This record gives sequence, C-alpha cells and structure tokens, in this order.
Amino acid sequence: MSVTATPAATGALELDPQRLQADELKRLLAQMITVRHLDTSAIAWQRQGIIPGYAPMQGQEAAQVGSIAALDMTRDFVFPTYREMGAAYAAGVDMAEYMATHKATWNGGLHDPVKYRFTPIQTVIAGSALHAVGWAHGQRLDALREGREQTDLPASLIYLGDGASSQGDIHEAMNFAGVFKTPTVFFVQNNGWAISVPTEHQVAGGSVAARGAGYGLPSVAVDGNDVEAVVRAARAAVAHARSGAGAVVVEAFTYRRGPHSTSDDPGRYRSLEDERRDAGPDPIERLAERLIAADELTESEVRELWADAAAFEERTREAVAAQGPRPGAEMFEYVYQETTPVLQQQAAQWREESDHA
Amino acid sequence: MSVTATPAATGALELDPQRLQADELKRLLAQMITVRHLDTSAIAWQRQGIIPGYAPMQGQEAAQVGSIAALDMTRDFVFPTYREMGAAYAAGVDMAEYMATHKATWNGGLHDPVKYRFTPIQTVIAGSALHAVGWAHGQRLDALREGREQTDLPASLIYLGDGASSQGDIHEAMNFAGVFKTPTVFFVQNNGWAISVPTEHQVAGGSVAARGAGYGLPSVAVDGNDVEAVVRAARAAVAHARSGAGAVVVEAFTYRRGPHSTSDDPGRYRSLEDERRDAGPDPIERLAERLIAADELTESEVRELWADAAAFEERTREAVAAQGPRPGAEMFEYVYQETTPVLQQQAAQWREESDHA
Amino acid sequence: MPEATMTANTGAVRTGTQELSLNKAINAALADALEENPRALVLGEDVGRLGGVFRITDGLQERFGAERVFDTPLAESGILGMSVGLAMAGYHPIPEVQFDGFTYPAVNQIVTQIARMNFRTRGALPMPITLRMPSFGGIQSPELHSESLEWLFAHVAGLKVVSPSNPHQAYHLLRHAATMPDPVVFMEPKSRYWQKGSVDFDTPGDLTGSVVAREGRHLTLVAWGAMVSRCLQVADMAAEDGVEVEVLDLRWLKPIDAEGLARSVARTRRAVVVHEAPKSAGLGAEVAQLITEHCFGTLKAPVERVTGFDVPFPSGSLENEYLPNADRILFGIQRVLEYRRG
Amino acid sequence: MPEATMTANTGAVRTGTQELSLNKAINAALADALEENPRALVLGEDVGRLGGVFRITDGLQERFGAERVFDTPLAESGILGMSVGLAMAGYHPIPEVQFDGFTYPAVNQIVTQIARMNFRTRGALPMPITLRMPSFGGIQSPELHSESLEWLFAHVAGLKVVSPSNPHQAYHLLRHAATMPDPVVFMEPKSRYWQKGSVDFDTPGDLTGSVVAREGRHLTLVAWGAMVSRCLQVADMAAEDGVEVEVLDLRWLKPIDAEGLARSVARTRRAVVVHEAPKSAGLGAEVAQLITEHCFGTLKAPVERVTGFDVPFPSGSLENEYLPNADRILFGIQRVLEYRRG
Ligand SMILES: Cc1ncc(C[n+]2csc(CCOP(=O)(O)OP(=O)(O)O)c2C)c(N)n1
Ligand SMILES: Cc1ncc(C[n+]2csc(CCOP(=O)(O)OP(=O)(O)O)c2C)c(N)n1
Ligand SMILES: [Mg+2]
Ligand SMILES: [Mg+2]
Repeated sequence: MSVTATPAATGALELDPQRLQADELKRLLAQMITVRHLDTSAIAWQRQGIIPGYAPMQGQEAAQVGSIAALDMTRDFVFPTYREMGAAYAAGVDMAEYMATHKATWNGGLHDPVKYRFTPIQTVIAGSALHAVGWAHGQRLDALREGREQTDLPASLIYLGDGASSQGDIHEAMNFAGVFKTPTVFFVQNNGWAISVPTEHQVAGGSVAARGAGYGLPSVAVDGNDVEAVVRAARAAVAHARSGAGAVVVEAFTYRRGPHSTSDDPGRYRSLEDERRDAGPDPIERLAERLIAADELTESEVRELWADAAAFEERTREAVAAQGPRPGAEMFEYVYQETTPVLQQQAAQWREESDHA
Repeated sequence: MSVTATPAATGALELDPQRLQADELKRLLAQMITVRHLDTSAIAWQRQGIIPGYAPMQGQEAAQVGSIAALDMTRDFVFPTYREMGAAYAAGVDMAEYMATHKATWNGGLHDPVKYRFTPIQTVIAGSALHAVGWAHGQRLDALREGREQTDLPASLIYLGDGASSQGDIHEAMNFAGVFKTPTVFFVQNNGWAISVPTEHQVAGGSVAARGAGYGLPSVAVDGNDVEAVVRAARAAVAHARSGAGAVVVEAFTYRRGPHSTSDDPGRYRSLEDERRDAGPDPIERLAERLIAADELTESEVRELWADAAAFEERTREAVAAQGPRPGAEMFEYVYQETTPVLQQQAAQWREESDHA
Repeated sequence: MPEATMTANTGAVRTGTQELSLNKAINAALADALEENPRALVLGEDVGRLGGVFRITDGLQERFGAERVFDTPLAESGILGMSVGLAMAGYHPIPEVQFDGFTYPAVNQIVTQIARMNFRTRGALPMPITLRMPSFGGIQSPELHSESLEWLFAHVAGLKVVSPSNPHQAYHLLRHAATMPDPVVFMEPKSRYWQKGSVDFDTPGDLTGSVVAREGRHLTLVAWGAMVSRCLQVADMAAEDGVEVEVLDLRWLKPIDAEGLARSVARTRRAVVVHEAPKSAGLGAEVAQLITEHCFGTLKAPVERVTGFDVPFPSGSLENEYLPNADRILFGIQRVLEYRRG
Repeated sequence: MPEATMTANTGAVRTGTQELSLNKAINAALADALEENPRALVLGEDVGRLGGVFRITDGLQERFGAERVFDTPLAESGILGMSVGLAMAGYHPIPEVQFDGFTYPAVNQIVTQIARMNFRTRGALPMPITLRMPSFGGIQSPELHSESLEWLFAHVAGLKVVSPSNPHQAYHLLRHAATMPDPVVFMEPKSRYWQKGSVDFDTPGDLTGSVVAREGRHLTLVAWGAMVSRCLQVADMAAEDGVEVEVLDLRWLKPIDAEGLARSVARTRRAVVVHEAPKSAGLGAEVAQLITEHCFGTLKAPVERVTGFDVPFPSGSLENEYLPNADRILFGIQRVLEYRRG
C-alpha cells in the first residue's frame, strides 16, 4: 500500500469507443450556443462599461464544453485558467458569481470552489497544474486510507494553453503526475496563440501532447472543434486516470477566434485572412449542420436554442450589473483563517480613516 | 537573417562514425586515472581537514572526460554542476583554483571562467541550463551580426543530473533551445541517484533523453561507462549543434559509485549489494583491459599512469592546502562592477571594527 | 564615443526637447539604447510583433530586426536565465517581464544567478541586464498585475533598483541603466504610462540618488514610482491648509540615497513615507529607519508610513480602498504634525 | 480531542520532559503531529528513506509509511505546488525545502498561490501548509545553503513565519504550526540543530509573540533563530562590563510582536536588532521602525542594526567576516549606549 513510482504505460490513447447519442450532442450544442452568446455579449458588456475587462473564448466552445462532459462533477475537480467561461458554465458554476472576477468584484470569482468543484480563475499561467496533481494524489491517499481499491478514483482536470506549456511548472506537474501516477487529466487547449506569439514559436516540437511520452504518460491529440471527438478523448483520458493507471495528456487543437482579451488588438500580429485560414470550421455551426443533416435537429430548434441563450445572457447580465463592490472590510477578513493583531489594527485604522475622510 | 522557430528534425542521433584511435583512448585513460586518483584523494583530504567538504565523482570519469573530449575548448563553453571535477580537469582548468570551492575559499571556485571557458561550480540544481542556451544563442547572434553562416557555431555544453531533470528550468531550457535552435548540448549524467532518490522515482518515463523528442531535439542515450561511446555520442551532438541544426540531448547512463557528498551516508538508502549489482563495470578498468587486450597498452604503462596521477594529486593537494582564505574586503569588492555608497560605508565599518576587535 | 564605431545602425539618438508620455519616453529610450549599443537586445513575451501589451516596445522589432528584439516562449525563468547566458556572451539584454506579479517565477534566476554571477566569478562574468517591469497598481488590473516588488529586489545584494516617476526621468534613467555593467531592475509605474511630460534629451541632470520634486519646510513626503504624483497632489492640498510639504522622489530603491533623505528631513524634521506595497517589512521600514538613524536628534515625530495594507492586492473594485489615497496620506501628515512626545 | 477518533495510529504523543537536541526535538514534533493528525503528511527531497540530509525526518517513513512520508522528485516548485493541491484535498502537508536557498524556485507557488488561496477563495480553500526550512548560516556550507529568508516571507500577506531558537520552542512551535489552518514558514536555525535543551512536552507555555530570553535594564537586544544564542553570549560579555542587556527572542517574524518589543524597550530605552541577512531592506528595518513608532518619546538613541552586509552570503572561509559576531554586536551596543543627541 505504498505510493511509489511505476511509470505508466506510454503511447497514444484511443478515443472512447462509444459514439455520442443525438440527445447528448443536442445538449452539448445547447451549452455551446449558450456560452457563445454569453461570450460575445461579455465583450459588449465591457464596451458598455458593465465589466472592466474580459478574456473571450470564442472558438473554444467544443473543447471546453466537451471536456467537462467527460467528468463527474459530483466527485471530479476542475482547475481552470482565466479563459474557461465555457467550462465553468458546463460545470454548473453560477455565471454571475463566475463573472465577478471580470467585473473586478473579487479576484478569482465569487463562486464557491468547493461547492462547484471548480477552483478560482487563475491568472498565473501554469500556476494550477501542480495543484491538480496534488489534489489527485490526495484522492489516491484517501483511497489508501480507507482501504479502497485504486480503480475508481476521482480525477482532476487541469486546463492549460499552448503558451502555458512553456512554463517550468507544467513540466514539474507532468513529471510528478508520472512518478506518483495521479489521476490527472492535462487538458491542453492549443488555440494557436499565446497573446501575439503563435504556437510554432512557443512549443518546440510542435505538440504538447507529444511531450506526454517523455513522462510515460499516454496522450491523445484531438480536433478541438469537434465536440464529439473532444468528449470521446476526454472520456478515455478520465477513464484511464480513474482506473489508477495514472495521468494523461489531451491536446485539443482549436483556435482563439477573438482577441486575447478586451484590451488586445490582434490586428497587430495576425490578419483577418490568417484568421479565416487558420480558424477552421466553427465548432457550433459544424455540429448544428451535422445534426440537421442527420435529421436530429431542425432550424427552428436551433433558433430556439439561441433564444434561450439570449434569455440566459440577459439574466446573467442583470445579475452582473447589479453586483456591487464587496465591502472593503473583506480585504482584512479573508487573508487568514485566523487573523493577526497587526491586521486587526490595520483594519481598525482603515475603518476610522474611511469614516472620517 | 531572422532568428525564428523552426523545430529541428527529431529522432535518435547516431554515434559519430569515427572510432577512436588507440592513442586517443590512452590519453583519455590517463585523464580518467588522474581524476579518479584526485577524486578518491579529495575524500581523504576532507577526512584530514584539508577541505571541509567534497562531492565525489567516482564512476563518472568516462562520462565527464569523454564529453569534454568532444569539445573545442578554444571556442566552446562548459556549464558544470558541483560534481564535474573530471570535466574541469579534462577542460584544462587549474585544479587548485577549481578546488577552491570545496576548500570554501570562494563559492564557485577561483578559476577564471572566461579564460577556461568553464563557468563556476553551480550549486543550484538546474540553475545553469538556461545560461547555456542564452550563451549559445549569443553565438548565433554573433554569426548573424558578422554575416557568417550558421554552419560552424561554437557550442555550449550543459551538464545535468537525473535529479536535475525534474526542475522546471530544464524544461524551459530545452524548449527555448528548441524554439531558438541554439547550439547547445544537454549532457545528462544519469548516475542512478539524486542523493537518496533513485532514478525510477525521479524521472517519470525512465529516460531524460526520451524527453528530447517532445521539444523536437534529437537525442542519444549512451553507456556512460564506455568512454569511446561517450566521445562518439558527444561528437555527434556537438557536430549537430555546430551545424546550426539546433540543440541535442545526450544521456550517459552511469553510476555514482561514491556517496552524494562527504557528509552523505549511502548505507541509509542503498546496500553494498545494490551498488555492486547496479554500478556496472568500472569505466577505467574496462578501458585499460580493452587496451591491454588489444596490445595497445602494458600493465607497466598503467602503473605509470597511476604514478603520474599520484604526483599530480600531490602537487594539487599542496596548492590547495597552502590556499589561504581570501581577504574579507573581497566580499565588498565583487558585489558590483560599480560599487555603491552604502556598500562602501559598510566596508569601511567592517574594516574599522575588524581592526579594533 | 566608442559605441559609434561598433554600431551598424543608421539612425541617431534623440536630441532636443519633446513632449512625451511616459510609455513613449521609455520606447524612445529603448530605441536609443539599441541604436547606441549594437549588443543591446530586447526580449520577452509579446515584445516583438505586438510591441508589448503596453506598447512599450512598439516599432522596435521593425526597426532593429527580429534578432535584436524578439519574443520568447512564455516562461519568465526562461527569459531571465537566457538573459544571463546572453550577458555571458557579451550582450546587454533588456528583458521585459510582462507584469510585476509574473516576476515571481523568475525569482530564482534573478536572486541566485543574476545578482550573484559577478560576485561568484570575481568580476569575470558581469551581468549587464536591465530588467524592465510594468509595476504597481492603479489601473484596476486583474490579480497579480499590480504588485510592488521593490521590497524584494531592494534587499538582494548584487541588484540595483530604480523607478522613474515622469517621462524625463524615465528616458534618462533607462538610458543610464542600459549602459550600466550591473543588473538593474527598472520598475515602470504603469498607471502613469499615459502621463505626458517634457523630455530634454540633451540634459539628463543628475541621475544618481533622489530628487526633490517639490520643496517645502514643514514635512518631507518620501515616495517613488506612481506615488510621487499622488504625493505632489497631496502637497497641493496641504498647502491650502498652510502646510508646506516637501516631496522627495526617491528614484533609486537600491542603493537608497540616505544622504538625500537626511538632507531633506534635517530641514523639515518630520517625514512620511508612502508606498503601495503592504506595510510590514516593506521598503518604507528601511526608509523610515534610515531617516531615524540620520536625523534622530532633530526628528519631531516618528516617521509615519502610509502604505498598502498587509493583505493581497485586492480586485479592481477594492483598489482604492487598498492604495494610499490622498486622505490617508493627509491623515498620516496630520499624525506627524500633531505628534507630541509621550 | 476530535483527532483521536480520526487517527488509525497506535502510538501516543509524547509527555513528560526530555533532554533533546534541536534536530531531535523537531523530529519528535513531526512524529507527534503525524500521530495526532492522520491527514498530516511529510514530503520533500530525501525526507523518506534517508530521513533528510539533516536527519530531521529520521524514522518517520518507517513508522508512518511511504504514503504519509514521501520523497518527491527534485523540484521545489513541484513540492510546494503539490502541497497546495493536497491541502485542497483536505490534507495538512508539512513540506521540507532541503536548504533555505533552494526555496527561490518555489517563490512563485508560495507567494502567488499558498499565500493567496484563502483570500482568493474567500476562505473556502484554506492552506494549512507548514513549510519547514533549514535556515541561516553558521556551518560553513556551500553557496546558497546559508540564506536568511525572513525578509522575504515576512512581507507576504497570507503567510505566517516563525523561527525557534531552542529545542523546547522548536517542539511546541512546530506542533502548534502543524495544527494552524494558515500557511506557516518554519525557519529552523540549522547551526543549532545539535544544541541540546530540555523539552517539557506537557507545558508549551505561551506560543504567541516574542519571549524575553534574558532580562536586563540597559538595552534590548532583539534577535531570532541562531542569533538568539549569540546574543545571549554577548549579554554575558556585556554583563562583565556592568551593562545589563535584555535579550528578546522575537520568534514570530510575521506577525511581529510589536507590543513585546515596545514593552521591553519602554523599560530599557535602547535597542539593537541583530540578524544574519543583509542590512538593507532586511527585517531589522521593520523591527527598528516598530520600536521607534512605539517608543519614540523614550528612546535614548536610534535603534542600531547589526546584520550581515549587503553582499551575497560568502564562502565558508569568509563566513565569520560576514555574520554578526560578538565583537560587532558589542560595538553596536556601545554605539547605542554612547549615543548623544546631535
Ligand atoms: C506567469 C505569467 N506570465 C505571463 C502572463 C501574461 N499572460 C496572460 S495570458 C498570456 C498568454 C497565455 O497563452 P496560452 O497559455 O496559450 O493561453 P490562451 O491565452 O491562449 O488561452 C500571457 C503571456 C501571466 N498571466 N502569467
Ligand atoms: C534547487 C536545488 N534544490 C536542492 C538542492 C540540494 N541537492 C543538491 S544535489 C541534489 C541531488 C542532485 O541529483 P542529480 O541532479 O541527479 O545530480 P547528482 O548529485 O547525482 O550528480 C540535491 C537535491 C540543490 N542544490 N538545489
Ligand atoms: Mg493559447
Ligand atoms: Mg544523479
């Protein structure tokens, strides 16, 4: 019952053999449409002054919604970056609470990470990867402590970008995951860009998934704009992790269709032609067309999904707009579980000076 | 004439086709015997109180001497760890100056790194890898600035251990080297142990060389106890780097026959049987036997080599023993190229208080 | 100028006087540094084609080529570690860390390598590296985009640290730093990037030590970076109440100009130091203690610190609760003026 | 005790009194912490089979199993980042960084993650992590094995920092830290590992704030970690000249016990603060300024700082030139005693 190093079997992971049912695909389409609408709207919110900034995810709907679909949100745990709005929605996170980070209400968001099993927005590139490994190792330890077999483990899923793959922490995380065989899915959204730097100037060798082999981790590269492929890849990865066989690298090739953030100007580093050429088919149109072609969906149903999305966006916008700033006293309240005399004094002085100013 | 990312061709590197001549091998044997003797003696020096500590390299003679043999020390540049005494000797570094770090005379050693093209001893695991990449990139820039072709570049060689391979900096260095195609040889001495942690609990996947592929870097794994194989692998690596094709990973499998350092007690984590089983053939005996069997060397010549080594050790020991501490004023002198008023004041106070104490 | 013979560039460095925003002044300094020293290099995340997320390196890659102004992969330890090697190869790297808070991954390279290499090699391998870093808060940025790191760097032997407070200073201090043979951390007050000011290219003025940004005789306000202009505003407000505040722009945070501090406070006999970083173990403690050491006999009140609180820099909507605002600085001034020996 | 029902362990924690060296006291505290809290974990480089390079974790893996006391790959960011995840999973990690100077690669995880996670998650994901670190100089170690990092951690909001100066304190402060719900940096004075002392397991005494290690009425010497015993020696020497020195062992470096400092100096009216780290922007500035803020009216002289110089910690043969030795501390005392208002 010791936790020692046995490198996992290496190699390419096969997609989950199970194809998705039409109703599953329709549910995914609904989610993708909802987050597309919310995402596009959030850019408008920024222009309207409702939120000071936002990091759009347009183009990555299939990758995000599809990867969450492979998880069991009652026991798995998700570690997002700052661009996982679609994942947050699919995971069931309250969207007004989630948006609080972009509203500058609270860094990381106001959602409860324990309740939603979805950690706060991470602004430090690659900062969470080792957390996902540590948390997953904790699941192994829990099973050991409770005398359970290591064959049905809760898994962690860590999102990272092509840019993030350059950080030392990613390497340390993959190596730790390999040595401790933690149930961790490294889910790379290779969206072609890290702000202005294209993947080919970022990822030597050209693929993050290919690095898995160096750590004894099986990996799978997948078309990140094909939601069914994403779900099947992520399911295979999660199944592998759950089984106690260790971590997996999934690389979803997709495209950041929008700017890096609302303060970015992509025109400075890529042309509209580049975008048209490189973006590939729109993941939403593609899925809708496929379902329509298979007679599983009608045009009017699609219109309904967009209408639902618009209604959801409106509710969310109202909640976000109504969100007032948090009381300043919370600055002092949440630094520690057990506060300190120094902090109490500073809080008292702050209160006094704010009252008298 | 821009320096952009074109991932190098990946794959296993072939050993340099040229086999070594007997006189080359004899020169390498002489070097190996010299450093073996010095290394064993240095442990004794520590016991005798001549130096406060030392990090033995017994077993790694072929890997170190062989890798240096592949370099052109008039233009390449070497980045050692704390265990590269054999490499330092082979590179021509003054051994009393080198040993100054172990004598606690000056951290990093007293040797001039520019003159010997051999940087100071690095105590930070993996701390120098990126320097080797930056220096090598500088060679590319030099060639560009001078309008030279990028086909005969000076190369950097960075030594790292199996343990060091876990550090984030190694990953960043390999990725940068891959993206910028720098003439860098990552020379891994996989000696089985990082203090008490065996390679299999350290290197997920089992091989550092195997990671090269993930960065588009060709790599070669080699028997690190076979000096000819090491030379041929390192020559192939250096040739590749020189040619402008980018960096290479060489992994020399060897064994740390001694303790981690003079304050280590390997009995706590490995048995003598383990050592006997895992160490493999002694690189020196093996080479000597081979040369004798081929009638290229006689027993008495071997004895002479050992006698020369003993004489060299004696000269070095005397120089090290005679080495006095550096004047305290040097603490203040070398912090900056241009000192500061604060430091001058502190130096003045130090001088005054030392004089009056 | 020996550099003239080395440079293959055609343009000349700036002369005359120009009205420039702080970001443009820094851009000009980088261009002129690259112009003057063909071994100067600019590297970092998005500094090339994009010209930096704050456009500080705008146009430099076009002008000096992708070999001298280049994007790196996204890894701060990588950027700084690579800079060490480039310095060893005879270059003068001017790396950018995209935001203050993303310097943390590079702390190991900065503290154990850049700051110590000259010492370790007894001067054989100097580290002429000018590390630029958009710094401090004030623009309601996301988490870890508003850090004040002077407390960290000012302690590290082997580093020098400077923060300009206006375009003229920014231009000349950066030009100066880019010719220094030692590593300099150059902390740019990002909230002032768009502040305009007149830059006299020919007359740098004294570039060492602190400068008196406004004279006054009742009390010295010590500040650096973005807090200098806030302190100047506060001085205006205090003047309305008849309090003449001297504002000392510290500029160099390592080494600190103890004499400049002493000179000012010897006259005013009272001091308040202002910074954005949390109070405990912040650089304000060092400044206050230096003043106390030099002016103990004449000081009328303990030096007051008006700083950020001992909390993580909060989200944008709480930024103004956290940062020393005019009211808090005025309260601090009042405490010092009203202090009576207990 | 609720822990009793959680633990599957058989042994009991220590009672009574025992003569122990500092390293054994820390080992005992770790064993008892693991015994009491089945969710406590020890991890780091070589902490398992080897029992740590200083044998601090000796025997723990044998006793508690390789799943609770485990070696990690050689990566400090990895160790601390993994600890964050383990804390999120409900564990109490007690990571070791093998030597002070190798904390630098983990600064990003410590400052941006460990210190901020409770704040970021509004208390939902606390970080009960006890980071042990052999600290300070005094044993002629190789480069970067003798760093004093309190200046760094004491500034970081979200961390708590403590350094014990003797075996009794070490045992109880570590037991205490290992039950705290917040991250604590535990700085072990490695040069005192072999110093023996009596540990009373049943009577921890007050574990908050500073302690008076020796009473005196002429001057307060403030120190922590390894410098406490040096200051006690100096107090003996000063006593021979009729100077009664009070030695204040600060213990907690974040938060600092300002009241304890004020209480002592209000009586002695003079203070010297001693530390190993370089002077500029070291923690001595904060201590001195806190004293000045609280005791300005009664202080007879500016607080003196006797510290390391603003140079990298030098090689072993120069260590005694660098570290505050008895002479330098006595000179500092003398300066304070002889100070006359200018
Ligand atoms: C440690 C760190 N360095 C730099 C940044 C600034 N930054 C924010 S996003 C970004 C690019 C990230 O690219 P990628 O990982 O591909 O994710 P994407 O933005 O494409 O989703 C950079 C450089 C940061 N947030 N953290
Ligand atoms: C950053 C850092 N962490 C920890 C250490 C302590 N340490 C010194 S050597 C060593 C093991 C290194 O193993 P490896 O890289 O395999 O090299 P070897 O000692 O086998 O030559 C460790 C953990 C260090 N010097 N630097
Ligand atoms: Mg990307
Ligand atoms: Mg090794």
